[in-house]
Amino acid sequence: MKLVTAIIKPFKLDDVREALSTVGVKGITMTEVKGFGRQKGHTELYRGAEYVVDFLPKVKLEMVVDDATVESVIDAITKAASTGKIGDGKIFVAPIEEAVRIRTGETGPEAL
Amino acid sequence: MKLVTAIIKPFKLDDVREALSTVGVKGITMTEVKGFGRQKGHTELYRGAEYVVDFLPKVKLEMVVDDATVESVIDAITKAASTGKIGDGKIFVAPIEEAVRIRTGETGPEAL
Amino acid sequence: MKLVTAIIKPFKLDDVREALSTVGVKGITMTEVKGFGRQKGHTELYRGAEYVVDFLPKVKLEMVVDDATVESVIDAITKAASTGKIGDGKIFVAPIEEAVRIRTGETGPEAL
Amino acid sequence: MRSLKTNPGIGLGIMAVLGLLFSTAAFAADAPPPTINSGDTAWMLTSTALVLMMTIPGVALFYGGMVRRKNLLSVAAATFATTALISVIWAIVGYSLAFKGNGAYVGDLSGLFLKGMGYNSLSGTIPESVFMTFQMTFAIITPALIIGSIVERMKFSAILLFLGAWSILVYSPIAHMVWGGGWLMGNGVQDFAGGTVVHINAGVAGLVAALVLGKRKGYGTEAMPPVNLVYTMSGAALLWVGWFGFNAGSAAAANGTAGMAMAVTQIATAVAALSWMGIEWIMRGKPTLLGMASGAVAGLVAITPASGFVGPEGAFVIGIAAGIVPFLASVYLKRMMGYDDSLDAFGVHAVGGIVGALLTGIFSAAAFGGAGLSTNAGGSILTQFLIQVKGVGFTIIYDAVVTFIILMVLKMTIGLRVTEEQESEGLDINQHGERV
Amino acid sequence: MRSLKTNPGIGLGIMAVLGLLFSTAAFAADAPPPTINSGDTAWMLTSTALVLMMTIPGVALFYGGMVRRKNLLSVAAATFATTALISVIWAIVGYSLAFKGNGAYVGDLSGLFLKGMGYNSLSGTIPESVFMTFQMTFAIITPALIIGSIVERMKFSAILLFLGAWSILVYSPIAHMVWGGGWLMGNGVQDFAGGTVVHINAGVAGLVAALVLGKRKGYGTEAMPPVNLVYTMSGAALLWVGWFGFNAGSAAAANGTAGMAMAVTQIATAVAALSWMGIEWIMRGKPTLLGMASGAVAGLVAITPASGFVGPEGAFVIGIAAGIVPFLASVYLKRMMGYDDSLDAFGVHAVGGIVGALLTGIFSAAAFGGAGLSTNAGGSILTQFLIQVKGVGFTIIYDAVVTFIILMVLKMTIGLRVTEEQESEGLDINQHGERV
Amino acid sequence: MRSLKTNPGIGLGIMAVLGLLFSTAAFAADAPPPTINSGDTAWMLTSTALVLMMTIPGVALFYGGMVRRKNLLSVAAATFATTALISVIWAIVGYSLAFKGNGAYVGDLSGLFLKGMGYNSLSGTIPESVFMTFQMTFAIITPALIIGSIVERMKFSAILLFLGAWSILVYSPIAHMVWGGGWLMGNGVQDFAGGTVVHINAGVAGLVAALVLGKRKGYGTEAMPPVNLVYTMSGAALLWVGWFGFNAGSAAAANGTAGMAMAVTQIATAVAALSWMGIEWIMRGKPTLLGMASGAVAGLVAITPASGFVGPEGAFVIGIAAGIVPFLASVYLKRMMGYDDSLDAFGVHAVGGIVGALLTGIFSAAAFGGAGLSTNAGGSILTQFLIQVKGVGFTIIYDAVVTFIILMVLKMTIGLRVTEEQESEGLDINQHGERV
Ligand SMILES: Nc1ncnc2c1ncn2[C@@H]1O[C@H](COP(=O)(O)OP(=O)(O)O)[C@@H](O)[C@H]1O
Ligand SMILES: Nc1ncnc2c1ncn2[C@@H]1O[C@H](COP(=O)(O)OP(=O)(O)O)[C@@H](O)[C@H]1O
Ligand SMILES: Nc1ncnc2c1ncn2[C@@H]1O[C@H](COP(=O)(O)OP(=O)(O)O)[C@@H](O)[C@H]1O
Repeated sequence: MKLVTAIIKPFKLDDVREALSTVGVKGITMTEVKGFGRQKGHTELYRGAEYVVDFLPKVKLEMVVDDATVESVIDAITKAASTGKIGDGKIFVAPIEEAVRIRTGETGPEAL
Repeated sequence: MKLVTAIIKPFKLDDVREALSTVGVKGITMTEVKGFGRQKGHTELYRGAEYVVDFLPKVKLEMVVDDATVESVIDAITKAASTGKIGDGKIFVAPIEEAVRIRTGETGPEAL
Repeated sequence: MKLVTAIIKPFKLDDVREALSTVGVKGITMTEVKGFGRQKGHTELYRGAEYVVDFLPKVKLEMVVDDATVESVIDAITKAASTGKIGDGKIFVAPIEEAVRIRTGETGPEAL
Repeated sequence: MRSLKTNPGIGLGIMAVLGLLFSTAAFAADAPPPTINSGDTAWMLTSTALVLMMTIPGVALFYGGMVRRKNLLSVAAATFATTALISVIWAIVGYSLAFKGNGAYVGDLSGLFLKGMGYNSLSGTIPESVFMTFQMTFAIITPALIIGSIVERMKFSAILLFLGAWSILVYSPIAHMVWGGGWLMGNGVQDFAGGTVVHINAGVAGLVAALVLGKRKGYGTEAMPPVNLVYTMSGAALLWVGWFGFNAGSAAAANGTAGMAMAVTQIATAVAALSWMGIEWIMRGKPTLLGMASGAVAGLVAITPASGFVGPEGAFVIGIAAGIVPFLASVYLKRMMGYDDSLDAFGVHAVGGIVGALLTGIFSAAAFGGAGLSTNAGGSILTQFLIQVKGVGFTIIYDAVVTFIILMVLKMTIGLRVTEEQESEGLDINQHGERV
Repeated sequence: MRSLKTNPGIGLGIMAVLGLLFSTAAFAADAPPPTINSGDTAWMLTSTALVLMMTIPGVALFYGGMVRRKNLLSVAAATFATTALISVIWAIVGYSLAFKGNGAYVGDLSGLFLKGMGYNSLSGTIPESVFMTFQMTFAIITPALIIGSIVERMKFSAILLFLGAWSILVYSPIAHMVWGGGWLMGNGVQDFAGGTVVHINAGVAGLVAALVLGKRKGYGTEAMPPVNLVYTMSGAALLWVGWFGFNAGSAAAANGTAGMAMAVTQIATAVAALSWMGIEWIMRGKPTLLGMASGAVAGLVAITPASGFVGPEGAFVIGIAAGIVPFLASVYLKRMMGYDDSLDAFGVHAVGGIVGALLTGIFSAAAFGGAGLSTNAGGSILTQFLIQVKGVGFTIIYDAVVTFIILMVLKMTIGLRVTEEQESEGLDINQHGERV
Repeated sequence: MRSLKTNPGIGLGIMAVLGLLFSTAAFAADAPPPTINSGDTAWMLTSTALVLMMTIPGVALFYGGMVRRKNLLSVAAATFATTALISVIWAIVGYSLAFKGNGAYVGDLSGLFLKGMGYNSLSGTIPESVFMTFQMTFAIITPALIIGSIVERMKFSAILLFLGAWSILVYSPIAHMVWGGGWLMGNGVQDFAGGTVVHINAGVAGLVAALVLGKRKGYGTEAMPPVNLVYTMSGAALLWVGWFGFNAGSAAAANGTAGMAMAVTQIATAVAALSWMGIEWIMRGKPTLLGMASGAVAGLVAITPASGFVGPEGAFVIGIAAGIVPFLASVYLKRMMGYDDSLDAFGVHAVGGIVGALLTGIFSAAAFGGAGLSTNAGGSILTQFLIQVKGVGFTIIYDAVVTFIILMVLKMTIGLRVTEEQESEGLDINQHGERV
């Protein structure tokens, strides 16, 4: 099993979730995060004092999928999340050794 | 060392934390997340317009533990977090190669 | 590639981000989390009833870096985040098998 | 100190006197009918707005900020809906039951649907429409205060039925007895702005409801931190500001009584806020914002029956008592007895109201700078005190019994509580389909 | 029912009468000039503060709580800036155009920069400075209500220019025609506190703006949950409280008309809140906080033209209609027609205003406990109803045409909408450089 | 323009005149004592409520929204506790020091604990209880404004002791000198509603406190974004609304002076909000909500001494100056000088107050549509201007010196600042044990 983590622009969330459904992803965990990267942050004003906010709002999606699906998942996310502009985000893949469904105690790919 | 990640129902947080203490887990990092899965989302109303909210509030617990404890940790979480209803959540286990305690610079299992 | 995860005290965020820039980290994803560990929580009052809040505000920084940089990254974080007091936090290192830049489709270390 | 029929001497502006003298001179005829006073009317219009503001957004924010996030909107919704519901009930039947007719215990139905209230009807020196609406805002806030005892677990439908029935069966009768010409008024009970009618009444009903409903899931074991004390502070502040209309407005005129009612309200409230803060600081180690706000509300409650009767001296003493006794009730008594009066409607309003009602019987004496005891007291502070005890005691018993009956009827018919699962999920989503 | 020139009989406090009689007696001379009445003045000073509070923080919170987080501050900023902008425009030119001169359609420029308004100028029994500022608060809230239709997509600069021009070209003329001595006033249109001038006017302009601007990106496909209904509830509550100044203040005196205006306002609002809540409960399964609040505002809107003309009977009927018709318009009509009147300025204010304006023509009849039809109606309810239809119809057409022209001019010059990217990012950051 | 002893001609309602004439006629005897006027009393009761609302929730929200999340409740708590503390101090000693006795610099102790203030005591045409409480709300808001300079680092205990002492040693004397019959009043200083007594006084004390305390950790290097500008907007709006009570209430009557004070307040505030927004738009690229709100408050501050003296012309000019000069002070001067006047109590209140106090000396001239210069000015605008300079200058020096002494005493005894670690953690948790 693999953990696929995608960091995307917040307004792309709905599109990505739909794309993931079509490739058979059944479960996703989403976190609101702040991202720092190549994309320039915006400027905020405070009584005339400006400061640059480097950390931009992003959404992190984590999903554990079986090895066979990884490719199609990456593909689906890449397509749905891309705007072609800096700051579109990243996808990371990491190994997962075990998964358990709390409700039933099932383990391994069954648990996903 | 392993990273054990548990996604649970928010109101089970206290129970799970206690269960983890009894099996010797010393440190946990908790994140408020939104989960998408088999559990049906709820409906919200807005001036009579309904929309379904698919992402439900969940709590993600991450803890790095030494390899020997993994079993008992999974067990403790499964018991404490289970209600038997859809949406109880998942546990994932992933490898961790190094851990550092910032305060002392200790590494490896000592650092946990 | 490795995923370096650092859990630090919130007010150290700016220092750590700067330290990371100097060692060449180009992208970071930040999450506001709550941490449970050796550090004693604070007491809150509610109409005279006290309760201890065990989960303290922490900041989690995640960055995927190539294997060669891991050492210097750990070093930079350790130095910038340390106050010498309990609760300074942890650094964890985990393997990453693939990375993709959504905008361009680049993979591997290029994508970081 | 308010009534449809009489407007005590102090209440008469100099203008009315002028009018009187003048018409006597001009027509050398019978005593003239009371005439409208634009200054009094202006103040009573304003007071009505101020008292409405106490409930919405006042109570809604004050209580809303103290519950958990998942129940925040449900508290606001209960308060808002209660405001609407009681307004309608009051216009249809409540006002008539409280202020029409001469019964000892309750008024009559001669004013159903505000029959007889026209553009030119007067009540003393103000339009009856203003008197009716001013009283309506009191009828609204009283059940709204009860909500503090029942949050985070009671069904929305049950709340509406409970508070609607309570308004008709408890509020209107007590208001009639104390203010509308009923027997407690005749007996000389002093309750200027509603220590008994509003606060003891609401607080006792709250306690009964908390007992009948039972505790919230997790009460006593889980931390239930308030979602946002900025809301609570804002609510307390609007209560404080609006209370000028509540207390000084109860003079039904813009005169020296109204002025003194306002002054003692401000003093007692400030003293109580500092007292609660101080005792908390000493006993729990830190002065909290919630403590200050609670103390202020307790002070407002306690000075309510006394304002318009006492002077500054009385205000200082009442303020100190109001900061300390409700603190002890809300923190220690509640824990000891184990009931879940969630936001302390009983601890603050009933206990504060009792403190105030009893001290009114002492500090209204002219000897303490007050406006004077009731004539029934025959000049004896002790007698007045016992009259106050009677008023308080009767209200508590009547209120507790009728509240209990209403709740048991509802419990056996539609049920009072949400399911356990709904309680875990939070009432915002499952009762209202909304979320913050 | 307000005018610089006349103050109807009911409006005269007894004091003024006294003054009259007295000076007659003393000087046996000509009819005296109107004199200031401190009670009326007190109430009008208060009413002015109350109506200002309706816009800031009232409308700012009411609307702000309903948009998405990223646009919350932009709504507050638009409302706050509109308050400032219209105040200045009103002082410079708007007041003069509305209330000076005898034109049928618009006033004149004789009062530019408030020329002639001194420390001692009177308007009826109150200082002209008070009358002018009271009217200013009406001029402020009307364009502020339009903001509900254009949120989350219109450029801040365009909002200011649009609403500024609209105030001069639409608001002042309509105010003149209905209140300032223009032809609709002469024709006997009854609009006590602004059903036509304020609410229909704002709501229709909002609809036109929503159509010209187009829908928000994602409207109809994405969920756009309100950021925080506590703000919306607080805003609705402050609107409710402040509306006492709006409606009862429109009597321009502290008298029986003001009192009844307040009483019927409270009744209709409460009934409408319950009606909206009830129909929503039946048709959508849950009673929402937003529904109650919306119903309350709809009730306030609908009773606005009627308050001061109708009695309690009329208030009940208007309240029921106001809870149901705007609900249907905001939920079903909007979906059917497909326009994005984002926060229902049209559905609540125009539709509620029309309901109220028309029913005023029926329930102002003395037969229904009202203050009486206009003299133009010759005693016929049907005639009064048709007069009301004329007033409503004219306002809708004039407003729609001029609003459309203003917007097209702006569209072709500076442009109306932010870019798509800015809309995604949210207006808070890119229009104001701020964030919550 | 307020005093226990005198009530200037303009302030007399026609009713008082009637009363006067009438009793003369009736009794053919001595000049009658002043009598209560219900209209004036109604307005002053209302004004008192409005000014209280300015501090809580007004200032608490205005300032609270501008700090970082971890210090939000500490700001609200400081404001709320100050309200309570100063109320008590004022009732015990402050009122007497300000308004009793004939000293040039300070009153006397003849009114300790409000001795002599009974149900029937009058102050001009209103009850003394109303005058005392109205003044109390001014005594409350002044130290509350100072909180803006000391947020996020000062110990709660030190705040209370500082502001309590300051109220007795600075506020009461200055209030006596300018309003209570002291030498500045005798010299003809024009300060209608408190430009000098309230705003310069608070702002200068704030600057001194900011200097003595030192900067916040991270000031100038870390971003310190405001936690929630919706709170700040709401606070600014409530300040604006409440300021009608502040300025128009300072007429101590419901008359033409009150009316004009309200009108010019509205105009100057709106102009200042637009000016600040405009200059910010030009110089920083974006019009911010915080900018508009700050401009509005600056306008309110600057028109405060002038309201009741100037006409619309003066209001426009003062509004423009108030939008620009405080902007420059808060943004550029502060950065240049490097002090951490955290929320610009000095930049907005002292600078705005100075602008207003000086311009009052010009625009109160009848030539500019004002109510007229003081008699001391002998008809010369220059003389009046110099009198204003003297009032401002004396206040600044006296205030700065005494504030400095109080703070140094506290610093050397209990200490002023929290520890570095507490500052990092946030004051909410460690000073109050609470959190949002
Ligand atoms: N090496 C990294 N490790 C973790 N997160 C990263 C990394 N690089 C970028 N990110 C995340 O991805 C987001 C987008 O990255 P950015 O460099 O701005 O643009 P792009 O993805 O188009 O190259 C960042 O805001 C951050 O949240
Ligand atoms: N494959 C997955 N990867 C990551 N998170 C998952 C995955 N499947 C489920 N989750 C998380 O677990 C939660 C519960 O899953 P759900 O399918 O609703 O019920 P159950 O755990 O009972 O099967 C989801 O809300 C989501 O946060
Ligand atoms: N084993 C662990 N797994 C995950 N997170 C941990 C673990 N131990 C500690 N943490 C995180 O690190 C934070 C600091 O740890 P703590 O034990 O309080 O102090 P220290 O790092 O100085 O030993 C915790 O609040 C928690 O967020």
